[in-house]
Amino acid sequence: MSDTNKPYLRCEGLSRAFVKKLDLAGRIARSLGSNLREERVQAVDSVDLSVMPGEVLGLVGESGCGKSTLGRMLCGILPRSEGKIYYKGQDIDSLSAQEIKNYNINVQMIFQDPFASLNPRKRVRNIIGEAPLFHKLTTSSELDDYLAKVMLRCGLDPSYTHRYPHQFSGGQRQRIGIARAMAVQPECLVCDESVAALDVSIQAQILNLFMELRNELNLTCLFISHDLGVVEHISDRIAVMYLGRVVEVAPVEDIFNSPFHPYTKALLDEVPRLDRRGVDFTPLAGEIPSPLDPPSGCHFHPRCPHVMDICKKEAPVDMEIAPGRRACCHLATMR
Amino acid sequence: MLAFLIRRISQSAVVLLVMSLLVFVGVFYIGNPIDILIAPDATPAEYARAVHELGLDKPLWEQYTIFLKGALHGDFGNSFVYNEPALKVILDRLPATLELAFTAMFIAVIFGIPLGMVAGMKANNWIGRNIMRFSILGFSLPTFWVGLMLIIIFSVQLNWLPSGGRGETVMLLGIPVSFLTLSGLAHLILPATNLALFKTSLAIRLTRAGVQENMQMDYVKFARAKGLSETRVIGLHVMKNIMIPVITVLGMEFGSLIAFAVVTETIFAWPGMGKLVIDSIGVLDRPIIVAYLLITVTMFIIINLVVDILYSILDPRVRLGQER
Amino acid sequence: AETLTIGLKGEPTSLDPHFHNVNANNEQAIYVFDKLIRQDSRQNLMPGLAVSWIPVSDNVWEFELRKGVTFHDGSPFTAEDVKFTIERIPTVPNSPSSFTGMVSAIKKIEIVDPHTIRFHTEGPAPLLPRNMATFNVVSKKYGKGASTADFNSGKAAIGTGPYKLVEWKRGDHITYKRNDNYWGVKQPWETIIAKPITNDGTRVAALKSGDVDIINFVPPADVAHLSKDSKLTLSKSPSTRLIYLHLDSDRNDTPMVTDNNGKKIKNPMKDVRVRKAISKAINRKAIAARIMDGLAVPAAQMLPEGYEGTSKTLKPEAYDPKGAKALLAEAGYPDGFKITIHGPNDRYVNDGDIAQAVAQMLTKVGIKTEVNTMPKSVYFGKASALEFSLMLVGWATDTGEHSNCLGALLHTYDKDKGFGSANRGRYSNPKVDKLLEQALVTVDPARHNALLVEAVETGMNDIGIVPIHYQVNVWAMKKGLDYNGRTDGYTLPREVSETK
Amino acid sequence: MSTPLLEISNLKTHFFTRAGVAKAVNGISLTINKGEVVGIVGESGSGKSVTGFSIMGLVDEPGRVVGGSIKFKGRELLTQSVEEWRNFRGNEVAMIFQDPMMTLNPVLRIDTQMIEAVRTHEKVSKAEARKRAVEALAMVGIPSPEERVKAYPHQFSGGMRQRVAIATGLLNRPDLIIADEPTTALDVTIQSQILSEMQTLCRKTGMSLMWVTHDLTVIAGLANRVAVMYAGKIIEEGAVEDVLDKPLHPYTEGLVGSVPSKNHRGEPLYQIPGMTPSLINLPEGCSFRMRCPKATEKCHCEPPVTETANGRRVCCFHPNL
Amino acid sequence: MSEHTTEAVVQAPAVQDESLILEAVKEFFENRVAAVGLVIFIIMIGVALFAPYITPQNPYDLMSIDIMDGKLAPGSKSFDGSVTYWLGTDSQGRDMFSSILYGLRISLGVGVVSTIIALVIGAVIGLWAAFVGGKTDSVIMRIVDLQLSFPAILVALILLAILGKGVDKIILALILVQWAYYARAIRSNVIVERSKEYVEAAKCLALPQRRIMFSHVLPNCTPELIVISTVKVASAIALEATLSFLGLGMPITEPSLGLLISNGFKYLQSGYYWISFYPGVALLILIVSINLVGDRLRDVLNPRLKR
Ligand SMILES: Nc1ncnc2c1ncn2[C@@H]1O[C@H](COP(=O)(O)OP(=O)(O)OP(=O)(O)O)[C@@H](O)[C@H]1O
Ligand SMILES: Nc1ncnc2c1ncn2[C@@H]1O[C@H](COP(=O)(O)OP(=O)(O)OP(=O)(O)O)[C@@H](O)[C@H]1O
Ligand SMILES: [Mg+2]
Ligand SMILES: [Mg+2]
Repeated sequence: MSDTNKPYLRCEGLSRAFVKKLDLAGRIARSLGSNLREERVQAVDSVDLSVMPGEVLGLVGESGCGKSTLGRMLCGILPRSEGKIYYKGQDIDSLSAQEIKNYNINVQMIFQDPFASLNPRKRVRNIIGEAPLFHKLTTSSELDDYLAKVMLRCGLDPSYTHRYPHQFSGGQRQRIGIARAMAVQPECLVCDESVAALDVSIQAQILNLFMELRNELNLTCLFISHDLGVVEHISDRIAVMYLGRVVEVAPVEDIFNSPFHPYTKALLDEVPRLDRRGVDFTPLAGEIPSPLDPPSGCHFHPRCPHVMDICKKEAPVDMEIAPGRRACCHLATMR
Repeated sequence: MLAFLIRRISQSAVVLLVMSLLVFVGVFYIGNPIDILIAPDATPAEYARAVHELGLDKPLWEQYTIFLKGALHGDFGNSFVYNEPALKVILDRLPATLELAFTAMFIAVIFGIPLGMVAGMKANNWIGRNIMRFSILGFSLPTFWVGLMLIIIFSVQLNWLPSGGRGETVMLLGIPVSFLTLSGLAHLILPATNLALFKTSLAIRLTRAGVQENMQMDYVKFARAKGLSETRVIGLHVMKNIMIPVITVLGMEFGSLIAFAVVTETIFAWPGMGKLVIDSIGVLDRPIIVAYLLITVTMFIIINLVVDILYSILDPRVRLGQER
Repeated sequence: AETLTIGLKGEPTSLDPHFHNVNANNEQAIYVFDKLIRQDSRQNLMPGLAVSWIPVSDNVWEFELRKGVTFHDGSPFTAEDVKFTIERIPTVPNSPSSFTGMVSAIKKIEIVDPHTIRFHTEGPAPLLPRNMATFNVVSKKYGKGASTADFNSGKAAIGTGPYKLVEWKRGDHITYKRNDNYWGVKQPWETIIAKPITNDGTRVAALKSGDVDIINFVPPADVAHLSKDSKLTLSKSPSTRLIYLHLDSDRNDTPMVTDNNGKKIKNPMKDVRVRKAISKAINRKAIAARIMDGLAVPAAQMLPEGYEGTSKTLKPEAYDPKGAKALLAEAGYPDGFKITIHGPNDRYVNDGDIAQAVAQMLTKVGIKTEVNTMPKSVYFGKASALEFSLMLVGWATDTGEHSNCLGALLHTYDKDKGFGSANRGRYSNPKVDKLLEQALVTVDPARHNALLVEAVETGMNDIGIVPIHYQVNVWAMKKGLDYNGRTDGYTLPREVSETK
Repeated sequence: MSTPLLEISNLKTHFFTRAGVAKAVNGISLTINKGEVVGIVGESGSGKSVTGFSIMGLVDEPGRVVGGSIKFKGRELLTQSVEEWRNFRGNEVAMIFQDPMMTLNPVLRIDTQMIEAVRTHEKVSKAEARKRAVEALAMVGIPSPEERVKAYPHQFSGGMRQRVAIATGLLNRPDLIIADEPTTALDVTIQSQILSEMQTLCRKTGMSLMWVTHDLTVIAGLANRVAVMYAGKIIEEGAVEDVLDKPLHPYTEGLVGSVPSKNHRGEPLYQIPGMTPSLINLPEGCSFRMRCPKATEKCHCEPPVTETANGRRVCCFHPNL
Repeated sequence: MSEHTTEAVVQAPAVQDESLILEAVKEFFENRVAAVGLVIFIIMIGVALFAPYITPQNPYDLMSIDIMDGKLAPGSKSFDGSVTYWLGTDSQGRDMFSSILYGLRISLGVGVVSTIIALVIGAVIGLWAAFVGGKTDSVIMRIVDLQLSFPAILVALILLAILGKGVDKIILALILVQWAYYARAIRSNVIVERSKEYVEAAKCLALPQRRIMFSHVLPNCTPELIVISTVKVASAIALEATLSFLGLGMPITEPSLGLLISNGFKYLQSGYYWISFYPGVALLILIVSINLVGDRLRDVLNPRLKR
């Protein structure tokens, strides 16, 4: 592993927009005065973020705020619109083919849906074993032993290699998905809502598995979730996203003890907890705005209790508010 | 909407152009219509004269440009055989074909949809299963074979219905229709049934699939939980959802109904344009073939347009011209 | 009686009597119009609008016209109308097949008086009366400037004929009303409805279910069971439609012939012995009985007995496979050869089946024959382009005499003189050519006939074509009706009578 | 308080599938009093929804209520005629579902769907019904309800749709609302909006609420009483404070333990080994015994229901008493 | 800590370790009607394949037929008494039973061959369109839409009018009217499958695009293709029969069932019903059996009804 104070993965100004272009007829129609326009979703909007080696970074935010998009760009399975990604300090655009491949293999993703994330027509053996064979991490003669090791590590009975995914329960399928990623011996996992679809008791099993793997193999981890309880439990640092922008990044204690950004505060207030009984729910007003048509200035201003004039006009910039803490709010500039 | 229209119209123009070019090249390649039309004992001089009169001695591209120029002014040329404007010859026959096709569609809808609903709700009992068996049969039986059987049974053996032709017509809004007279209706039943069989099966299947799918939806459960009667749940909630795919598909299938009328019209001597075009192919009457194709294509385009508009009316989630 | 509904195999393409010279059109034209000279049911000439015709000199024919004839609108028929008709024929626009050939011999028309007209021809024209029996006379008043559409709509379809056009619903029916001022015998029917029903089975079914009263071209296969039907009557008439084989007897290198191993060989059919063998190999009786269900007459020449030019000595070639093999061996083909027979499949009665049967028979004498049939739309173009070696064709002699078929089928192909227009085997025999050309300038009927007979015998003995059979036309009708049938196949309402 | 609003006893709802009989609800007893908020928790497939559907008389083919009784205000529901069921549903008890995207008919306008709900139960004019619909929408916090009532469901966001569903449920002022995981598909902020809305409504109208969820933390904040289901049975029931703080049943204990919480950040969570058994061939006796750390021979027999003070009930041989 | 994992190695549901195909086959046979359909279909294929060994006569060997045996009723003996014609003869004296088996061979052959070729072409084009995307994709899809907006029969009619008759031509025509279905089906399937998480997972594992397409995405599209193609075989056979009936399909020397029916059509009312009737029955059985199989396959292979 590289030295610890250099980020394992870092992105700078990373953006991704999904644009539905107009076809020729649409363009003609527009020039004839119809009010058609391109549909543009700025899913991720100029995000700076870094993940330290061996660290678990939690990424939270409401649905549609761009968490998955960000995660998939960092994994290299979704092209970027703009911005740079640094892998172990190196711009990935400057990497050689071999290095790119290393990067791709070393950063693995774990998916949400334990049904859709496994190819229904392949046996477990094939699902887990294909990539290590392809990347020559093992040979076909040693594959069985290799698989047994990986599967055991992920809490799977190695005798099930000939089964198909549909013959397993959801939790087991999730383990297969983890085993598939672990089989290429990655250094970093991007877990996209990996426990959201599971029952509490199964969720606990999988969370434990993550923590175990991480401790034993010193994995770096980007843990995406909308469940603050889970993120709080597993992460070292937390990044909060709102409508494509990261609004606050801080160590987990700081976030939970003294959230800075109004959105973070609101979010934390609303997390239901086992020890909060018979509460009067006092919700954050307003809907999540449509990403097709985000509010001007600070995206959060229509729902923000501390809204000021400037918030409606100017987007706040990312600022360090305390050592190791960053926030993106006009309140920070006020201080 | 505008973009949608532009898209449709430009697509259609390309289709029409390609089709007409194809037919020109095709007919040119098959042979000279004069060979078939001319009296066998005609002298070469007469032959040459006939070829010249019909403009068939010009190079292909020139014939085509002449056609294009004419077509832009709504003139598709005179039929070689009938010596009348091809468009007029076709349009004379269009009402008969449309009447046949509409009747067939009507039959398909009034039988297919209720049967499909029954089959969907009673999927596992004998009624449902027998309806499905019938629909497989209806799917499998080739139209022409059914036509023959219908004639043999209902007109030759039982002598209930006439075997062919169109029967008496009366004018309705300036269009001759036959379903308003007794003789017309009698002549219409067999061919329309014949043509409708396949579509009825299709309607049954679509409806059944729709019912089965929709009955499992939460909104049905929610409607029931509101205390609505089963009649309203099925008659309004489920029905309206099923009608979307059913109408779309059947609407699209209307085009193929017109095309398949070729077979039915041939068997039942129905004086529609399908029969006309089969005869015209036989004698390479190019203007008629081209005009037929252009008219059918135009009709398909209009049908698709109507279906799209209907679709967007029926399904509030869809905006016109969106990809589906 | 009131109404006669006729189920017809063919639909006219137009009611303009001069637009398209095909049977279906000519047939309907006779309902409305008249010809100068009529053909009786055996195609003998009979007075029509002309009561007599005589050659006043070698180059001039004089026709005396019927007096007191009026058109449907009441205007009188005169020589002017005849002149107008003959002048109109070559000018009908876009006509794919006109009657121009029928009037091309006429150089000048001279109106002697309103009911006498003279035709001046280039040379002697013995066939002129025959030709005059092919087209109908239209009214000058209405015909002038009339388009095909005007005839179809009935505007110009004003004739002297027995019926007036009421309406034509294309594809469905044509309605006629009786012309009560008709000059001929009073017509039996008040209204005529002619329905085109092209599909054979449907037409038969329409008769059985009572939709129509009479149908033409009953498919042979249905004759047996229709004749058993107590509610129906049938009538048969031999026709002038000859089904025959044309063989490539001209080219050395013919496209569809190979030896048994598939290698090209010199055209064997140039040898008259091979042609004779082919003729002997064909079991005409079996074809007539099995394929045609008895509704065909084995043929020896181009027209059956009783027509101008028919030979009395020619007899249908007897089925003789041994003789055929022997002849083949003699010609140097003891093991036969390979050939493809081409034929249409939608033109003549059972045409595809006949081609197959011929192939079967030829194969049995050693000529391994493949069959290739195609729609007429493709077939005739290819046949005329000489793409075939052995082909099945039919010929109906509308004029009812031999010079027509001799000139088209057996005379050496001559583009300029217009001979051999349908000689797709390019048969050529100078003797036949000479005899025919002589006959065509011989006005004396006996001499004319003798020359034709000799030409026919020469050509047939040389196997210029291989005749197979004449089709027999069949009509079926409701009991209580009677129709005699015609060799030209027309269904004329004026000849349909009620028996009771 | 004399007759409870709803009284379920020994209810059994089974599904007769091709693979066998799935005992989705296998003898549960539960009472809900007026004004009470009862939470039902349990893992996926434990029979929570089927319980709700059984109360509504909406169990799908091939399922059937095969035993027990459901009394509503003392009246037996299971012997009702079809007509009576119809009058009951939506009128006395309303139900809302998990997926707000699917509960509203996508091709009908909101007003159609709300007006029909009013008019099946009450003979009122359309205008009157519409007025009620608008009021209901206002009550659940939908801005400018007069206009929004004319919209189609797809013009609403998920949270809004769930509010519409709740408003529809409220239209006939039912005594009980059965909410089947209505916030599971929603975001935290939206979830707490809905929860707050429901809470106020219950307090205002005094109606009872049966809240089905697998999320203990939601129950913790919302409910008075909680019933924990496992494999078609209620294995523990009691006041929320009691059950969550001092679970009696080993399963409840495991469940509570597996929820990540502030105090144990980064530590391994308690985990219940194994997974929920198939309902088709449930083991003899206690269905939790295969996963239970305390299981003994005894557990092969049907465990007894132990009733303790303050109305707690537990169904176990080895409760943590 | 590791005790958790070892503990977590729990039993998966007890299921037999059989392949997906075997399972599908088993499920297929649970429906008796479909099973009968399949058996009949297989018999028909067998009979068609081995027609020359089964039939008493080669109906296309002109030496072995005789016009004197023409139109004999079922059960008659030939004129020389050597053969019994159980299903009668046609006008050429061909044994109808033999003709039907040979006709079956041609009908099936035409249906199957054209479907397979169309499937391959359509699959390649559809895959390519989905793969490349962008302009190519939209051009291809426009062509496909265009093709599909015309009813098959119309396209085939025009094509055959232009091309003429012949087995090769009708196959060509059938391919031309069918390929677009497959192209569209494959493309939409691929696009759906491609966006599934397992494909992203494969991407994430740095497996090459080609491999993902062919070994992950494509196999998941096959069930649908199998279903479509069975149904399409039936409709191709029916279409061919219809075209032959209209006089545009097969040449007279290679009659398919459709042409046999058409040839016998003119005899249908004449009492020689067998010339048309039996081929009709054979065609019916063939198409119905294929459709029964297709219908069942749809149920068995449909992923939506699974899980
Ligand atoms: N392929 C795509 N095409 C168009 N828009 C997309 C695409 N993928 C994502 N988006 C849009 O980008 C935005 C962010 O999506 P993303 O999936 O990253 O959100 P998320 O935070 O992961 O949400 P969730 O919690 O629901 O998973 C959404 O508005 C979504 O509609
Ligand atoms: N329509 C049905 N057909 C067959 N079995 C069914 C059906 N509906 C439910 N079941 C069975 O009943 C059991 C309980 O289902 P139920 O929907 O009540 O679970 P749940 O507790 O609501 O789970 P979730 O949290 O996933 O909603 C399921 O395990 C299933 O096997
Ligand atoms: Mg996501
Ligand atoms: Mg549920």
